[in-house]
Amino acid sequence: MAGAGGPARLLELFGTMLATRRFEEVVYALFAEGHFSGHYHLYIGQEATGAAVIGHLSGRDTIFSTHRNHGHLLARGGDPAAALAEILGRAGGIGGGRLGTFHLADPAIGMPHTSALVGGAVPLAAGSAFGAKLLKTGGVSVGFFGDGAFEEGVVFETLNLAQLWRIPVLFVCENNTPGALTRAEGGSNTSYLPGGRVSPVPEALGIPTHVVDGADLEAVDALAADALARVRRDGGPVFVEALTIRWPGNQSQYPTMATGETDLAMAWDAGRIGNEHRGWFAADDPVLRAARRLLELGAADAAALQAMDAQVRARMAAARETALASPLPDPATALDHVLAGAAR
Amino acid sequence: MAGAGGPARLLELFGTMLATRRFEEVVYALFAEGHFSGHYHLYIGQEATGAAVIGHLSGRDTIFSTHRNHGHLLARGGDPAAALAEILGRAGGIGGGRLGTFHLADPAIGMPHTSALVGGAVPLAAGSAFGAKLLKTGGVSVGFFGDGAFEEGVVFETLNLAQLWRIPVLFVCENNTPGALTRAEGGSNTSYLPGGRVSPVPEALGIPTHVVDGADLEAVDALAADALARVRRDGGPVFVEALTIRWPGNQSQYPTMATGETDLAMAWDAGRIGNEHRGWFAADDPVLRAARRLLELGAADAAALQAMDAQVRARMAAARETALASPLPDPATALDHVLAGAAR
Amino acid sequence: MTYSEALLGAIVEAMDEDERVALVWGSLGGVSGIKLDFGSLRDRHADRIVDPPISEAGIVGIATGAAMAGLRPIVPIGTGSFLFRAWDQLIHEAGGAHYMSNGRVTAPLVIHIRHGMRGGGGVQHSQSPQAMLWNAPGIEIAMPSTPADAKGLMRTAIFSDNPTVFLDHQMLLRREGPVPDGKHAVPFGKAAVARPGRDVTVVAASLQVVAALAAAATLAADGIEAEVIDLRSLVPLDQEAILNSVGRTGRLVVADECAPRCSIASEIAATVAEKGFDLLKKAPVRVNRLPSHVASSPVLEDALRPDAGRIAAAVRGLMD
Amino acid sequence: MTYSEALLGAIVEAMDEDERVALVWGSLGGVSGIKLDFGSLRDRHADRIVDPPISEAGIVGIATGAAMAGLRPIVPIGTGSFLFRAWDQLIHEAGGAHYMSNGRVTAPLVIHIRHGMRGGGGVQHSQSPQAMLWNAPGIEIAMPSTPADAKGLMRTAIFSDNPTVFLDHQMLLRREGPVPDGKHAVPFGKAAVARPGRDVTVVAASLQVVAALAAAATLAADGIEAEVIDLRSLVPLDQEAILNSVGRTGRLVVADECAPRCSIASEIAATVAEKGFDLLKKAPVRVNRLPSHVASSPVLEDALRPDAGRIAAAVRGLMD
Ligand SMILES: Cc1ncc(C[n+]2csc(CCOP(=O)(O)OP(=O)(O)O)c2C)c(N)n1
Ligand SMILES: Cc1ncc(C[n+]2csc(CCOP(=O)(O)OP(=O)(O)O)c2C)c(N)n1
Ligand SMILES: [Mg+2]
Ligand SMILES: [Mg+2]
Repeated sequence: MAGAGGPARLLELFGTMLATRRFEEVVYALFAEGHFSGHYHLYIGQEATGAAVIGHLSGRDTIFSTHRNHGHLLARGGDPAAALAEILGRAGGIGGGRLGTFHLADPAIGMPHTSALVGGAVPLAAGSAFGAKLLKTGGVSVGFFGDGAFEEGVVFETLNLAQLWRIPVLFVCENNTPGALTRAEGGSNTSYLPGGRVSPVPEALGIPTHVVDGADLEAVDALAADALARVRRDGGPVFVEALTIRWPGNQSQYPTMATGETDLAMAWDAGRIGNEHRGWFAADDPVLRAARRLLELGAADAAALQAMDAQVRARMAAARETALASPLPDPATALDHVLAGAAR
Repeated sequence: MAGAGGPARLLELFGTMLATRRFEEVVYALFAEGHFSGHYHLYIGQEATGAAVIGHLSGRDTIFSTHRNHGHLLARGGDPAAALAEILGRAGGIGGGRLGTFHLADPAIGMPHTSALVGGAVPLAAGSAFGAKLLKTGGVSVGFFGDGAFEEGVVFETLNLAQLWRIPVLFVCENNTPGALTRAEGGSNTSYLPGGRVSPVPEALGIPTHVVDGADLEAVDALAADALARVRRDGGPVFVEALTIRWPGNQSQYPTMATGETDLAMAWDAGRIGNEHRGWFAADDPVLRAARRLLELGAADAAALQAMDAQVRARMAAARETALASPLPDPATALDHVLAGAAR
Repeated sequence: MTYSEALLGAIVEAMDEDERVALVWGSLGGVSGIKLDFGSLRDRHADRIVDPPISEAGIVGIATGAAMAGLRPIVPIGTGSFLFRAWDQLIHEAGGAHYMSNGRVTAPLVIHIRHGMRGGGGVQHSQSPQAMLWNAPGIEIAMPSTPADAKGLMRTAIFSDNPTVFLDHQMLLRREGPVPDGKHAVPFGKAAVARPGRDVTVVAASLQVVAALAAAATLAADGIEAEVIDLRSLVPLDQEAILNSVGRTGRLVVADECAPRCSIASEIAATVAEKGFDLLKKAPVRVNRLPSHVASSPVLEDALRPDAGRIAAAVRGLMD
Repeated sequence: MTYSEALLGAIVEAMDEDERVALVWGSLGGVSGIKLDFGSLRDRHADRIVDPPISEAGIVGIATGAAMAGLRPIVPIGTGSFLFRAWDQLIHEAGGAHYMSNGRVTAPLVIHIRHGMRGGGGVQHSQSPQAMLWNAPGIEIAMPSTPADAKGLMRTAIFSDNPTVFLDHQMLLRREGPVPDGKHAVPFGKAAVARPGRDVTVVAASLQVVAALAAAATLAADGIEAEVIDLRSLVPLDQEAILNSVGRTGRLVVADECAPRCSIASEIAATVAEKGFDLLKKAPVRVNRLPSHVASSPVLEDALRPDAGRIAAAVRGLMD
């Protein structure tokens, strides 16, 4: 579990990233085809962060995520079919249709509950680690949250508390840079903070804080190894700010498939990259970046990556079919589990 | 209004401080004699901060205070008799008995509303300044709050917002050092923050931030002049952390008159200081410190200070009598002013 | 005109008319693809429009302080669930200011939220906080059901001297209806008879008025004439309109999207039971969201929803 | 034994007995000079006791996360008013966790608050948030009135798998009464007949039980026998006990310190009107705090308070 891995490990993490990418593409298609409605969010552009950080966790550890949770669930080992069924509101969903896309979580994989309220993950992650500390399980927790969460006071309170109570938690702020609109209108803290970064705040509280290129799989992998080792060793909080360039599909309220279905061959064949979103394909997309790095390291050749992708796609297509075949929940169960136990 | 004043100005501010001290002693006596019950807080030990900062405000400006508000009200020109009557729950109180000690305020003197919820003053002060900015009144606001308020997320949110929206507000954190108990138990952020100070946080947000000895009248006066000038000029927030040594009477939940009624002569006659609370009398008490400085500057001699004190005491004794003579509120008015205007 | 356009109209008009009206831009338009075009409003009043970060507590606290200073800020919080983040500031500061000051301070802010079950909102994006709010003194609560009322009540909210929480149901935003031109104000505390009827009184607000009207149409086919009372505002409440109607019909159903306990329906039923006991021929009936959080799946959401079918069934249960 | 001591007893016992029980130290003892001596508890269980900063939202969020991990944290928030700072965390995260997970996650934390009019608490230190809380699904609510119940209900709260808000009225903390030795548990959802009577049912909880008993004693002198029902918990509610009693008396008064609208009294009155309409000989009567914030002056506070006098007057109004 410890230390940054070699090429084989990167290849494994790349598999997780690719699974997330293909999963999100399926989610988009299901929405576009009208299989579910309502607001939703995709993790495209941040796959390296989730995969690399979560890759260092053990079964005793827990993670807490946000409205943008699909990638975290998959990296933690969540079942794509049950996740898609959940997004579709089916009985076979992880939460039997109670969670939806906003709240994907699965206690069986150390992801007990997902808050879709901005910043909600932060005290919950600290709390889970605090519980583990007092119960002496040896587990730690990771809280993922966006840069926007930094604007919510409860996040600041929790950073302060984690330091005060020495809570073994890793805070991972996924700073995906506010959309052009928000930034132009000044409606975001990162539009005035030096360098658009939130890290000066945990630093001011004396929390060990690191900034990393969140789209660089190797870099996140190495940093997460160190950071988690430190959390486990020191029994206190560590803060990581992972910077990514916002996926062009994430510029308005609903995701758009601005960059199309990912063409993995763009990783080795720059000729396939057109002028539209050139920067994204050439430099920002974490999946393409990781693929290029794997080729560079000789961990795989293009054919091997294509084969891997074909496998992942097949898995997601199967998950999609399983999810669509899952029955609707029984309306008579709508009142189950409001309260636990005999008290109901 | 601008600039740090000379000896005459210090003498005037000292008058405000002395009035506050004698007022608080009356409050303590009224409580001890059973004239009111319930929890209450005294401003003893912080008089220099309130007097000096508020001394730089004009009629267009507003202040917002906390559970420890008596000194702010008096420095802003509040009527001691109406304030005491309010603490006693009388009809002649500033709020007709609706406020009590927790919420002393008077819109007529630019102190519209006092929140007794920790940190409550901070967004309200920013809001008032924000209103003044949009309404173009030229006014600014000062928000006073304790070091404990720093633990409340809404305070952090407001610092961030004040910077983002460029709000002309002066934040004054009165860090009166947590009581020995709290500190020993680790139950306060300032027990782990470097130097026991909160200022690294506004600094991290890029807010101009200053730390000052809050019991040093001259120092606060000079800093407040600069800070407020900057708020007015730049139209953005400035943060001041005013450090005081906690008054020995403020160590437990209810104030105790640990240091007795203030003997002003201790300022010039060190022989009157006994062993108990020697540090307080010799070095920490802002009233005695200011008196010594005035003597040093030749702004007044001991006799003049004694005469001033006698006048202040007489004024507070009269205020006490007026307050005690004020009738109780009419129970039939208990439902007045729940809603404003015709809507009721 | 749509409900959203009418609402927006009132805001644009008030900002053009009165320099004290300010707007926290944000999410007034709502999700679900509705985009309100504020047109040139932003250009005309750039100095009175700000963009919010995600800081509900700080923003409501700031708006309260600003309102005390004479501003009339309109603060869209977006999804009503998010208002819980600012609960303390709203109830203790905005709601308490006038009373505490013995009538000398006012806090005329408007908090705008989109409440209710929206289809897939789940536990954390479907709140109907109006019942909790009604338990807090000092806050006006407006809940329109038509485009015309959205416009008229928003005008009243903006110029009211009290803090007002203005609730739009997410599913009303596209509703079409006639809207009076110009400065149209609908006073608070005046219920509307959305449909007259002699047999049973159905009290509702916001989207439940639509559900009640649908139920009434069905019932009419069976010869049952339901009178639908649209409260329009909870604070102040038009108690007389309710009691008058029940005085004529002798039967009461209250339709309400809040969870049942301590709900709007509980309050109306209790008020009528207490003040109009002798008017009632039958027990009052509450039709609420079932006693649960809101599940994300549409199937479960529908099972929990108080709808025309449940309202009609409740009415039928009273007729014999 | 005092109420405070009994409450403390349950906590000490649970911590000694079960390693999952943890305590956020803080303000459990309360103001007004009451000091609870936790004795050697802190020495015995130093690793399960933490001291809180002033961060209600963060603490409730953390306690919720910890409870999901298997801890049973007891979180004293102090004055109930402060709970509004943590409203979102309590309702959306703690209250929603079990439902959202389809029954696979529990959040067994206990939030302890001191509610109510305490003498000089004013607008911001006198809240009775139980009515608002009752509108939120997924949260148990306990409100003892006696030392024995304080002990027994606290034990149930600690070992319940649900989030529980445990409300002590500030003015009950010194109340004396007999308390069973040892592991005394009082189940939730079982009301107590605090005083039997045949003429009228007075439903109350927490301090209002004391007021109702005082009223009943006065009324008895005039030959009116009031039955006082002590709810003990709101969630779950012992609806049967209320309906049984009203079935015998035919008259209902509900005493409640919440502001009237959407209050506990509204809920009980509505429930009885709906489910027990034919049992009622007279209109149900609510005795609430008057519809206002709480003023600081004791004279105004008394004017707002629902007390024995107002309860007795309400009962007399029903007897003819
Ligand atoms: C308390 C709360 N306020 C507002 C929202 C609405 N909301 C959902 S996502 C979002 C933006 C979050 O930005 P960030 O945390 O940076 O995450 P990103 O979407 O950029 O990944 C907002 C405002 C919410 N879910 N919760
Ligand atoms: C939201 C809230 N939580 C808790 C309290 C209880 N309380 C009153 S004063 C106080 C300590 C405040 O410390 P600080 O801000 O440093 O002010 P000081 O009393 O030291 O001047 C606390 C916890 C409160 N009034 N409001
Ligand atoms: Mg972001
Ligand atoms: Mg302090």
